[in-house]
Amino acid sequence: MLLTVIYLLASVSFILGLKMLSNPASARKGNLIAAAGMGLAILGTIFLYEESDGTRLGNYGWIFGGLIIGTIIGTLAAKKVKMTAMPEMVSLFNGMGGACAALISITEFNHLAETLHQPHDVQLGEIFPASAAYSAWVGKSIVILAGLIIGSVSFSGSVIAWGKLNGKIHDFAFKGQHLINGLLFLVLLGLAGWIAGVYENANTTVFYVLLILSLLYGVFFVLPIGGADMPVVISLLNSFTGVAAACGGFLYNNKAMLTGGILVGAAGTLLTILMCKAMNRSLLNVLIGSFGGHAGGVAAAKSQGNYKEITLSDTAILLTYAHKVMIVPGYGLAVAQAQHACHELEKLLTEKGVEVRYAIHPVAGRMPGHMNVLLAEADVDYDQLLEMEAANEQFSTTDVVLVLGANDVVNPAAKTDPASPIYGMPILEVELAKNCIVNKRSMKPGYAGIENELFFQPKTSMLFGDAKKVLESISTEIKNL
Amino acid sequence: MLLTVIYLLASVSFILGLKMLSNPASARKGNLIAAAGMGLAILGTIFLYEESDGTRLGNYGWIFGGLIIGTIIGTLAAKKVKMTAMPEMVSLFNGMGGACAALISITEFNHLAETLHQPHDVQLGEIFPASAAYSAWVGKSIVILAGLIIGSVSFSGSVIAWGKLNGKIHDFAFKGQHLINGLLFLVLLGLAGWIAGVYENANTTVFYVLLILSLLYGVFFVLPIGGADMPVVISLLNSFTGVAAACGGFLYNNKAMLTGGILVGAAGTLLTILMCKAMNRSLLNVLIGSFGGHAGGVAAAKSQGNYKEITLSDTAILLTYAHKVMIVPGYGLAVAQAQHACHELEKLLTEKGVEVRYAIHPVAGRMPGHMNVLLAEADVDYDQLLEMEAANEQFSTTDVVLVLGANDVVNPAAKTDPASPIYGMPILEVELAKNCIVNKRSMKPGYAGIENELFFQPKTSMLFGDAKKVLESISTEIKNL
Amino acid sequence: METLLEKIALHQDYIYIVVLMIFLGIEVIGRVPSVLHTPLMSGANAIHGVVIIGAIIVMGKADPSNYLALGLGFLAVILGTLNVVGGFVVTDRMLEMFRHKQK
Amino acid sequence: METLLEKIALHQDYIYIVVLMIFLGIEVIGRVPSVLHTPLMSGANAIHGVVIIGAIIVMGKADPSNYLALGLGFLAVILGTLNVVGGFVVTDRMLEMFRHKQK
Ligand SMILES: NC(=O)c1ccc[n+]([C@@H]2O[C@H](COP(=O)([O-])OP(=O)(O)OC[C@H]3O[C@@H](n4cnc5c(N)ncnc54)[C@H](OP(=O)(O)O)[C@@H]3O)[C@@H](O)[C@H]2O)c1
Ligand SMILES: NC(=O)c1ccc[n+]([C@@H]2O[C@H](COP(=O)([O-])OP(=O)(O)OC[C@H]3O[C@@H](n4cnc5c(N)ncnc54)[C@H](OP(=O)(O)O)[C@@H]3O)[C@@H](O)[C@H]2O)c1
Repeated sequence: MLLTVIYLLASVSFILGLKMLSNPASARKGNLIAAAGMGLAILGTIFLYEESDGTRLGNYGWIFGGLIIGTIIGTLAAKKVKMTAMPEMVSLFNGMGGACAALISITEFNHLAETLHQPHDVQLGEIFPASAAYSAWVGKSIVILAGLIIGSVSFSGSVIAWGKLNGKIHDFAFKGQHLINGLLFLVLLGLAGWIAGVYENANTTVFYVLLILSLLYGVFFVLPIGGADMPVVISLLNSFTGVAAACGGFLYNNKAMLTGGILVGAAGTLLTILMCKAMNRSLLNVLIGSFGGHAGGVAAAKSQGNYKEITLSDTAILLTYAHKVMIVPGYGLAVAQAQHACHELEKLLTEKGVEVRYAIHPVAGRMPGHMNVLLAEADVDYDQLLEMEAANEQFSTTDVVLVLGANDVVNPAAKTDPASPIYGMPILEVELAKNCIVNKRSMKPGYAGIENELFFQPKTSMLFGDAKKVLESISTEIKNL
Repeated sequence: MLLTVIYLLASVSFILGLKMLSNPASARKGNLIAAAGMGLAILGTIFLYEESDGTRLGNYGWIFGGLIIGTIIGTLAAKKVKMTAMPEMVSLFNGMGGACAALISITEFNHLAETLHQPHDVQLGEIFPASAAYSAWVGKSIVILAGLIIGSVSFSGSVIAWGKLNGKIHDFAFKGQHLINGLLFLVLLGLAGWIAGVYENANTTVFYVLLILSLLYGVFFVLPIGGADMPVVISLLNSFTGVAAACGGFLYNNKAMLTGGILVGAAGTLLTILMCKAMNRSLLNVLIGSFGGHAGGVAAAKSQGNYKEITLSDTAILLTYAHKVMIVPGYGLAVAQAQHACHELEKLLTEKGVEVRYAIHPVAGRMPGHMNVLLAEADVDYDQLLEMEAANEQFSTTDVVLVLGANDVVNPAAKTDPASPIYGMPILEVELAKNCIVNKRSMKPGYAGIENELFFQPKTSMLFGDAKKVLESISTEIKNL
Repeated sequence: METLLEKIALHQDYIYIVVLMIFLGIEVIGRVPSVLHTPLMSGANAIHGVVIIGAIIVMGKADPSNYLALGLGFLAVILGTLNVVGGFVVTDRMLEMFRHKQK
Repeated sequence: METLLEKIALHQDYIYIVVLMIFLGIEVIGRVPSVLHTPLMSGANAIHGVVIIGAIIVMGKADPSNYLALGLGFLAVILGTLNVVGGFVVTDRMLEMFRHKQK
C-alpha cells in the first residue's frame, strides 16, 4: 500500500528530474531529485515489498551485501574516472543495467521452467492454446524474453562501445555484415517466438542459446560503427536498457520500473536523434557506419605540398599585436590538460587589450559539451565561449585564430570534398581569419583519420608541440616582450 | 474491446492536437486531428458501448436528434459570429460543456438514489461504514458531486463572462464579497461532504440545493472580476470544465473522458497563468479583481491641460516625408473594420520609400492575438508585424507613430503612476518617437476607463474621426500630393 | 490512513494516468506564443467537450418511460454537441485567419 | 484479432501509462541544448537503473538453498547498484564542472 505511493513518488521524481536535467540552470538539482526518488524506491522495495500471498522478501544479508559492494565500486569508479573517460564510464554503467535486466530474466525463466515442469499432471490438462494458463504463459514469457534479449544486447553492445572509446577495440567491418546482422536478428525473433509460443518449451537449453546469440548480436551491432559515433551508440543502448527495465516493470507489475524504463526509452531515443542532428547526420547513417566505418582506415595519403612552421616568439608577437584572437580548442587540449595554461594566456592577452574569444564546436573533443566542461574547469568566463554559428560569423573580423589540438572540426574537406567521410559536417571556418596558427604535436590526422588541407594553406602556420608546454612558453615570451 | 482502442486513439489525438495547437505552423492541423479523434470517440460510443452486463445503448433516435440539433446550432453559431465576438462564443461553448457535465451528474444521482431506495432490505444490512457497498457509494457520490459542482460553476460563470464581454452585464462588486464567496464555497463543500459521507443521504432535495448554490457560486465568482480580465476567467473556467469532464471519466471508467478532461484541466490552468503573465499580473490579482474592478468606475477626471489637433493633409505630409513610420493598431481599428484601409495606406507609403512597421501589443484589442488576426485578414505581411519588445527598441528611431484606435496599450500611466489600475502592465512606448499621431473619435477613455496622459504631451497630435474614414482620407491626400 | 493507502493502491493505475496527464498538459503547451492564446483556449475548450460521451451514455441507458431522464439526457447531448462542434469550428475559423501570410 | 483486442482491453491501463510515458519522455527533453547532451544521457542512464528493484525482488525471493538463483540475484543486485550509484554520481560530477561560471 505505502509502497504504491513510494513508487508513484519515484516515477514523478524521474519525470521531474529528467525535465530539470534538460535545462542548464536546474540540471544538477534534477539529478539529485531523481536520485532521491530512486533511493526511496530501493528502500521501499526492500522493507515493504510483499508477494501477493503476503510473504516478504528474505536474504537481507545478500541484498545489503550487493548494495554495499555496488555502491562502493560505483562511487569510486565514478569519482576516480578522468573527465575525458566519462562517456566510457557511462557506457559501462549502462551495460551493467542491461546485464542486470538479463540476469533477472534468466532467474525468472528458470523459476517459470521449474514450476511448469513440477506439477506435470496439472499441466497436461492445460497444454492447449486458449486455456488461461497458456495465455498467462505467453504473456509472461514474452516479457521475460524481451528483457533477456534487449538487456543482453545492451550489455554486450555497451562493453564494445566502452572498448572502442578507450581504444582497446578497433573498428571492424566486413562485407555483408549488415546482412548477417539482419539474419541474426531474425533468428533471435524466431527463437524467442518459438519459446513463447509453444507451451512445453520452457526449455532452458534453447533459452541459453538465445542468451548467447543476443550477446553476439550486441557485439556485431556495435562493431562496424565508427569510434567517433560511440556517443550516439551509447545513447541508443541507453534507451534499450530503459526498455529492458520496463519489461521488468511488466513482469513484477511494478509501476516505478515501468514508468522509469519507458521514460528513459523514449527520452533516450529522442536524445539519440538530437545528437545525430548536432553532427548533421541521420541515425540510419550512423548505424550503417558509413562515416565511422572509414575512420579506422588508412589516411587518404594525398600529400598536399608543404606546410609552414612558426616559432614561439613569432607567435607571441602575432598574438600580442592582434586586435582580436579566436581560440579553437579541440581534443588535443584535453589530452594535454592545457586548459589552465590556455586560460593564463587568454588573461595575459586580455590585459594587453586583445579581444579573446573561444570558438566551441559541438563535437570537439570526445563527448558533447567536452570543451565547455574543460574550459569551465579552468574558470574561463562563460561569456567568452561562442557557439559554432556565432563564431563562424566572427572569423572574418579575426586577426589570429589559435587552433589548440583541434583537427577534424576545422577540416575544410567537410565543406569541399564530397568524397570525404566527414563531408556535410558543419565546421569552424577558420580559413576566413587573417592568420591561423595550428598547435599539435605532429602532422598525424585526428579522430576521423583523414588529412587536413587547412595545414597546407598559405595563411596557416604550424606550431608543433604538446599544447600545455607550448601555451606556457608563449605566455613566458609575451611577458618578456 | 474495439472501443478501448478507439478511446486510446482519441486520447492520443487530444494530446497531439493540443501540442500542435501551440505552434503556429501546425495549429490548424492540430485542431483537425483533435476533432477527428473526438468524432471517432463519439461514433464508437454510440455503436460499440456496452454495459458490464453486455447490454447496448438504446434511444438512438434521441441521441442522433440531439447530435444533429447540436451540430447545426453549433456550426451556425461558430460560423456566423463576428470575429470580435469570438471570445464570448468560446465562453458560451465552455458553459455548455459545464452544463452537460452537471446534467450527467443529476441523472446519475437520481439513478443512484433510486437503486438505493428500492431494494431497501439489502441496503439495511450494508448501511455501516467499512462495508463494500458503503465505500462504493462514497466513491461514486464524490465523483458525481464533484462533476455537479464544478460543471455548474463553470456553466453559470461562463454565462456571466459571456454577458460581460458583450456588455450585457456590468461589473458589480460590494464590500465583503470575497468573504461571502469564501463562505459559500465552504457551504458547498460541507453539503457535498454530508451527502457523500452519510449513506442514507441519497437525498435529492439537498442535492438540488447544492446544484442551485453551485450555480450561484459561479455567478458570484465572476461578477466582481473586471470585464477586461474575462479572457483569463474564461480560460480558468475552461480548465474547470475539463476537470468536470474528467469526473465523468471516473464515473464511467472511461479513459477518453478522463484523459481529455485532465489534459484540458492541466493545460488550461497553465494557459491561464501564461495569459496573466502576458498582462504582467498574477492570477490571484486577477481573481481578486483589483484591476478590472475599477474598469467600470468613473474615469479619474484629472484634466491634463490642452491637446493639439492635426489636420488630415498635415498628417499626409508628415507621413510621406518620414523615413520610418510605426503603426500601433488597437481595438478601435477592429471596431471600424479599418484593416484594409490601413493596409492600403501602408502600401502607399512603402511605394514612396517609407519604411512602415506595425507594433503589436499582446493585449491590444479584445482577445490575445486580435491584432494579428485582424491584420492577417487584410493580407498584411507577417514580417512587418513587430512584437512589443522588438517594437519598443525601434520607437526611438521612428519618425512618426500612428496610433489607430489604441488607448490603454499606449498609456504611460502604466509605467509612471503607481495609483493607476493598469500600473505594471508593459506598454508600447510611443513617446520615444519624434512625432505621435493618435486617431480616435473623441477624448473618451478606452477599456480600462482611464485618462491617457499621452494625448496631452507636446509630441502628440490628435486626429479625430472614425479610423476607416480617416485612413481613406489620408490615402487620398497622399495620392494628390 | 490505512484505508486511504488501500484506496490509492487499488486505483493506482488511475492515479498514474491522472498524474502523467497533468504533466503532459503542462509540458505540451509550455511555450505557446501569446498570439496563439485565444485559439489554444478555444481548442482546449473543444476537447473537454469529450464530456459528450457521458451524455450519450446517459441518454442511451435511460429508461424510455422515464421522461425526466430522457429530457435531461437529451439536453445534455445537445449541450455537449454544441461544445464539441462549436468549439472545433470556431477554433478552425480563428486559425484560418492566421494562415494567410504566415509562412 | 478478437483475442488481441481483448488483451488490449484487459491491459488498457498499462497501455495508457506506456503511451503517456512515451509522450512525456519526448516532451520533457524536447529542447535540450547540445552542451547538456552528455549529462542528460548519463542522467537517463542512472534512471533506468531502476531495474535494481527487479534485482532486489529476485534476490529476496530466492530460495536460500538454490545457489544458482542466489548467485545470479546477487550479481544482479551488484550490477544494478553500479548502474544507479555510478550513474548518478558521474552525472553529478559532470554537472558540477558546468556550474562554475555559468550564471
Ligand atoms: N564530441 C563528441 O561527442 C565526439 C565523440 C566521439 C568522437 N568525436 C569525434 O572527435 C573529433 C573531434 O575533433 P577534434 O578536432 O576536437 O579532435 P581530433 O580531430 O581528434 O584532433 C585532435 C588533434 O589533437 C592533437 N593532439 C593530441 N594530443 C595533443 C597534445 N598533447 N597537444 C597538442 N595537440 C594534441 C592530435 O594531433 P597530433 O597527434 O599531431 O598531436 C589530433 O590531430 C571529431 O571527428 C568528432 O566527430 C566527437
Ligand atoms: N487582448 C485581450 O485579450 C483583451 C481582452 C479584454 C480586454 N482587453 C483590454 O482591452 C484594452 C485593449 O487596449 P486597446 O488600446 O487596444 O483598446 P482600448 O484601450 O479599449 O481603446 C480603444 C480606443 O479606440 C477608440 N475607438 C473606438 N472605435 C473607434 C473607431 N471606429 N475609430 C477610431 N477609434 C475608435 C476608442 O476611443 P473613442 O471612443 O474616442 O473613439 C478607444 O479609446 C486593454 O485595456 C486590455 O487590457 C484586452
